[in-house]
Amino acid sequence: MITGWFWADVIVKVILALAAMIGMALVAIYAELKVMSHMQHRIGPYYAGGRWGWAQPFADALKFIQKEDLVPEGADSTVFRAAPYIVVAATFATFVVIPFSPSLVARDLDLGVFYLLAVSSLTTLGVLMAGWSSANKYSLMGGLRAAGQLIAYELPLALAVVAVVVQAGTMSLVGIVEAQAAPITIGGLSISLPFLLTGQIVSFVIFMVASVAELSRIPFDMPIAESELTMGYLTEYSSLRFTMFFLGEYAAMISMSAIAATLFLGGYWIPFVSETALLYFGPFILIAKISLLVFFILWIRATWPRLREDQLQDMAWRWLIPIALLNVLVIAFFKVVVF
Amino acid sequence: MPAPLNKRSRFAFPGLWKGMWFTLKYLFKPVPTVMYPQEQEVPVPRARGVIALDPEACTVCMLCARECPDWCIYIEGHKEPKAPSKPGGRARTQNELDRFEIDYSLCMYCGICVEVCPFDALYWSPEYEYSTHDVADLIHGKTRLKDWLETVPEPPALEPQGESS
Amino acid sequence: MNDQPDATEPLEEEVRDPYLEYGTALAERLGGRAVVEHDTIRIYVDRSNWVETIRRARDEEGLDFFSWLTGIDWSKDVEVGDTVAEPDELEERFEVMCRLSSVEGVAGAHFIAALPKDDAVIDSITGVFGGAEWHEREAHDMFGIEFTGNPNLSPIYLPEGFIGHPLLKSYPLLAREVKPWPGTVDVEDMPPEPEEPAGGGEA
Amino acid sequence: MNEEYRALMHRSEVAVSVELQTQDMTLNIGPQHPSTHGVLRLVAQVDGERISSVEPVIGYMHRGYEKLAEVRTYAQMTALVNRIDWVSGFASEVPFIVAVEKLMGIEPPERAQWIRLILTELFRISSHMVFTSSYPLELGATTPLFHVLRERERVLELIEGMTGGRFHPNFNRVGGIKPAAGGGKTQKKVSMDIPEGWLEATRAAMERVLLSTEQSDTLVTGNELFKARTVGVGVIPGNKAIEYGLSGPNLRASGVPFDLRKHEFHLPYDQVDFNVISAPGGDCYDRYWVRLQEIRESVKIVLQAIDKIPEGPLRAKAPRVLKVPKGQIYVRGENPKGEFGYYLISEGGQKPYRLKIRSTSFSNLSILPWVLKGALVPDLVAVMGSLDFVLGDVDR
Repeated sequence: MITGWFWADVIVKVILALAAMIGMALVAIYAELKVMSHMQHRIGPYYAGGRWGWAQPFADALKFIQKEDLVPEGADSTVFRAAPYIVVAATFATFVVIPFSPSLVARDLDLGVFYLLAVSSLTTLGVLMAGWSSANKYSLMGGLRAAGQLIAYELPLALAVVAVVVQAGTMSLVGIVEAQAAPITIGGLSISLPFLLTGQIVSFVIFMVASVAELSRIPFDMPIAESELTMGYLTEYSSLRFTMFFLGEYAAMISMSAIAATLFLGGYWIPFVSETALLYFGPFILIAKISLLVFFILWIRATWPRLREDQLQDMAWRWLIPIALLNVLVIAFFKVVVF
Repeated sequence: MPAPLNKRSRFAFPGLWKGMWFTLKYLFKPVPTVMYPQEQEVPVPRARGVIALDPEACTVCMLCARECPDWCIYIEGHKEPKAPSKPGGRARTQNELDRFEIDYSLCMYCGICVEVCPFDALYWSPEYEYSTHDVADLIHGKTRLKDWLETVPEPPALEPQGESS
Repeated sequence: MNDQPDATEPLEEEVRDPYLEYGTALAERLGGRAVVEHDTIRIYVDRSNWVETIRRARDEEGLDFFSWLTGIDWSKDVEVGDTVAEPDELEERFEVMCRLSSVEGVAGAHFIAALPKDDAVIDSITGVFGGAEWHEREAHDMFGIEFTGNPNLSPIYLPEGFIGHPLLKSYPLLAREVKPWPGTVDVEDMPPEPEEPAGGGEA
Repeated sequence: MNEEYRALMHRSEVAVSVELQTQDMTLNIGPQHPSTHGVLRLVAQVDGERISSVEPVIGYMHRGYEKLAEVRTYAQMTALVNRIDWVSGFASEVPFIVAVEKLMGIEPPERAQWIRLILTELFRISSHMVFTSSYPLELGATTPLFHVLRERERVLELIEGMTGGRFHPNFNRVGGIKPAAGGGKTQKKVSMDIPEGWLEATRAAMERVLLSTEQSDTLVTGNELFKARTVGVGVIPGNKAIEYGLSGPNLRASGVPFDLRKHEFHLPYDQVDFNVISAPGGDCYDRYWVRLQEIRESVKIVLQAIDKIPEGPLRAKAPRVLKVPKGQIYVRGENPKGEFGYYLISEGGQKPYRLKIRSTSFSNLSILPWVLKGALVPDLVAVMGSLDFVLGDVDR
């Protein structure tokens, strides 16, 4: 069934998704600069682009790109060069299944959630590759920390998603959104609510904690940990490759927030808006929800210090995983027995 | 005594949320930043910004150059005959200042030269905008040092109970 | 410790110097010679007793706070620095000086061992105070004094391959040699001394 | 079977029989590293994240103060000594000046002593605020830095308004504080007395400083993550601290309430009321907490001193050219970082014969190899930051 139209379709979708990803990442970078600086009682970017320094992320990217692209002498050149592509590609791939409106989704896979979990973990592979191939001890330690974090947090993340899947009864992301839009009847009152309000609050908290850990942002930014490992796995990167990591990091933040918004906040759907309106306003609704979650992540970064790697492991294995397991049990119990 | 632990709170981790509330409040507060090139803070009158020279007052006594810990003041002068103060009096000589240079790349702004000058030829000015791209331009000569003289402020008024009262 | 000097107590009418009393008593107990001036107690000990004195000062006298250790170069051969007032009275020697004090009051003393210049070796006190290691390394750097028993007597301040011991009086200070003093130009005499502040004049 | 091989076999057997052992990795931290506060290098042997030994390499900033002192007059040295520990310059000026004064038998007038006291405390506040702002940064919290430094700026403005310098006041003179510039006949008498409005401004600034300590409490002290990173980390027991010559807040955080301000009275500390802050734990949290409380105590001292400052002259009579009689003296003072002292040997000239500088951070840092044995790499940063050293003070 592969025709010319198929490829045209793919190319258009790829370009659109890429543009959306890069655009949103740039906005996230700008938001971080501004939000953090105002929380720190300073102005932040001011001059670039004229008003409010809106062009600062572009200026930063341009500056990074014109630096010399260095590969350390002892580095495994191939792996070193490939690592940022893997990070960006993996992040990009998550955008494929995120529904922006009932119809605006690159590919509505039946196993969308499964695909998301699998693909988003690939980022850490890129990070590990970067850390190992840099021939730098800081990078190596950063890479290893990232790997340790992945192993510790993939499990609670998956378990939190499992709870949602159990409640929704589908693994398709569009299906999950529709399940949230479907009205539920409580005591003769028929309302539709996002999963966050219908029993998934624990899953949501676990998901957010785990995704912040997977994004290696404060308080779980040990793989980068500037004051300990200078820049962790990013230490040896420069120029375009650094920019890719940088963009990838923020794009991952967007995609994680998009997943969380879809799974717990109802995605492109909000109550009291008709199906047809959602076709047009769906993307904006989703972006608003993403912004909310991204803001929360930035806010945390502007406030909290960093944990230690062993404390993070401790938290994951001793608290989050048991709680997540229990949560799945409870949800399944309600799903099977009560409703 | 160690700091008291947080009192019991309705939330878990009250310290974390308190911090979040703090940063959220500051997100909406006006920012006190002084936007430097457009706005400038006025330095205090006593600020040690740059040293100004009054060449008329200088008698080439070399005291400042000798006392400078960094040896960053270079002075050259010559003696010049001067008319006697009253007719028939003794012919006198006067020291003329040829060269007075302060190397600000060496200067550590201790102010000893200003302090030891017995003829009030040196002053502190709070001006600070004289950075350059070339280290050689940091050697300020006689004319440049004289230009700073205009920027020397009046000394601040003093608290009443002190020495001056 | 009742025999600590009490600085808060106002001195009585007859001049009673608590530091002098404390210092002489301390020197007597530890077997040294005390010199006290300006509230600074110096106790000269023989270098064979060095470690023992320090240990006893810590254990018996309560001087358990290791403040610092350094060397002094007493030298007639002065390349750098001010000339000595009476150079003939000076005896060529190194001194190793260690300050111990107490964390309960003002008690404190400087223990000094003299070393001949051609045999600048002394036992290390790292066994008594672990913190002395760095200070001994510094003194080794700066004066070339050997501390037998210091576990790691490598240069601490100086770069690898540095020749010489900078704090020796015979070590010239290059920064002051390569550049002529800008104050040497021949000019008029100093102006007459103003009335205030009174005191000595320019030499 | 040769000896080498046998030894190798034996080693491997031991390794297997005990536990799976890995080879230690040498990790060079510094000289240029975000958390070394300057040019300090730590050669760490690490087994994964666990540090088996640390060897600090210092001396990158060695400026040879003790040598410089031998070629400089006492007046010139005053300009230099405040650069040893540059965040608390005034506090390191005072003991030097007092040493010279005592050797020359000069007693500074009271008003000068009180001004010295106020400025010392302002510098203590400033120095501790540098710590309370930058220490959370080591642990990844960026925001406290800005909020604390914003208020510290007010303290620096006060210092500048009084002395003319923000960091290097060079405000002490033998016999008192800085006189009028010059001494010429023509000169309008400009005194360096307290400028008008300065005392009121100080009161206002102290309010802000207190507010800032409360903000620190909100953002840092009570933060559970901060506690998780610092409580029980880098414990230095009191006897070890004494053995290594730790002083100041580091010593007091180890449960030894020793403060030179309560013992050495070359400044009128006996006439003000303040508490010696100490904490029993000896861990990073206590070291942080002690400094934060000391800011509050210093504010108390400054406010009292402003009320008590007497009238009178600023300078005792002192010769213009300082010739210090022969003698030896040790004067120490409570620098914000601990015991800061000068052993001054004069052989009767215009320059010191020998000036031994007891710099605080040098001793404070020397405990690092001991305390970091067996710590984790993130703890290294936490412990190093909590010792609050300045590299200029370490290397002199």
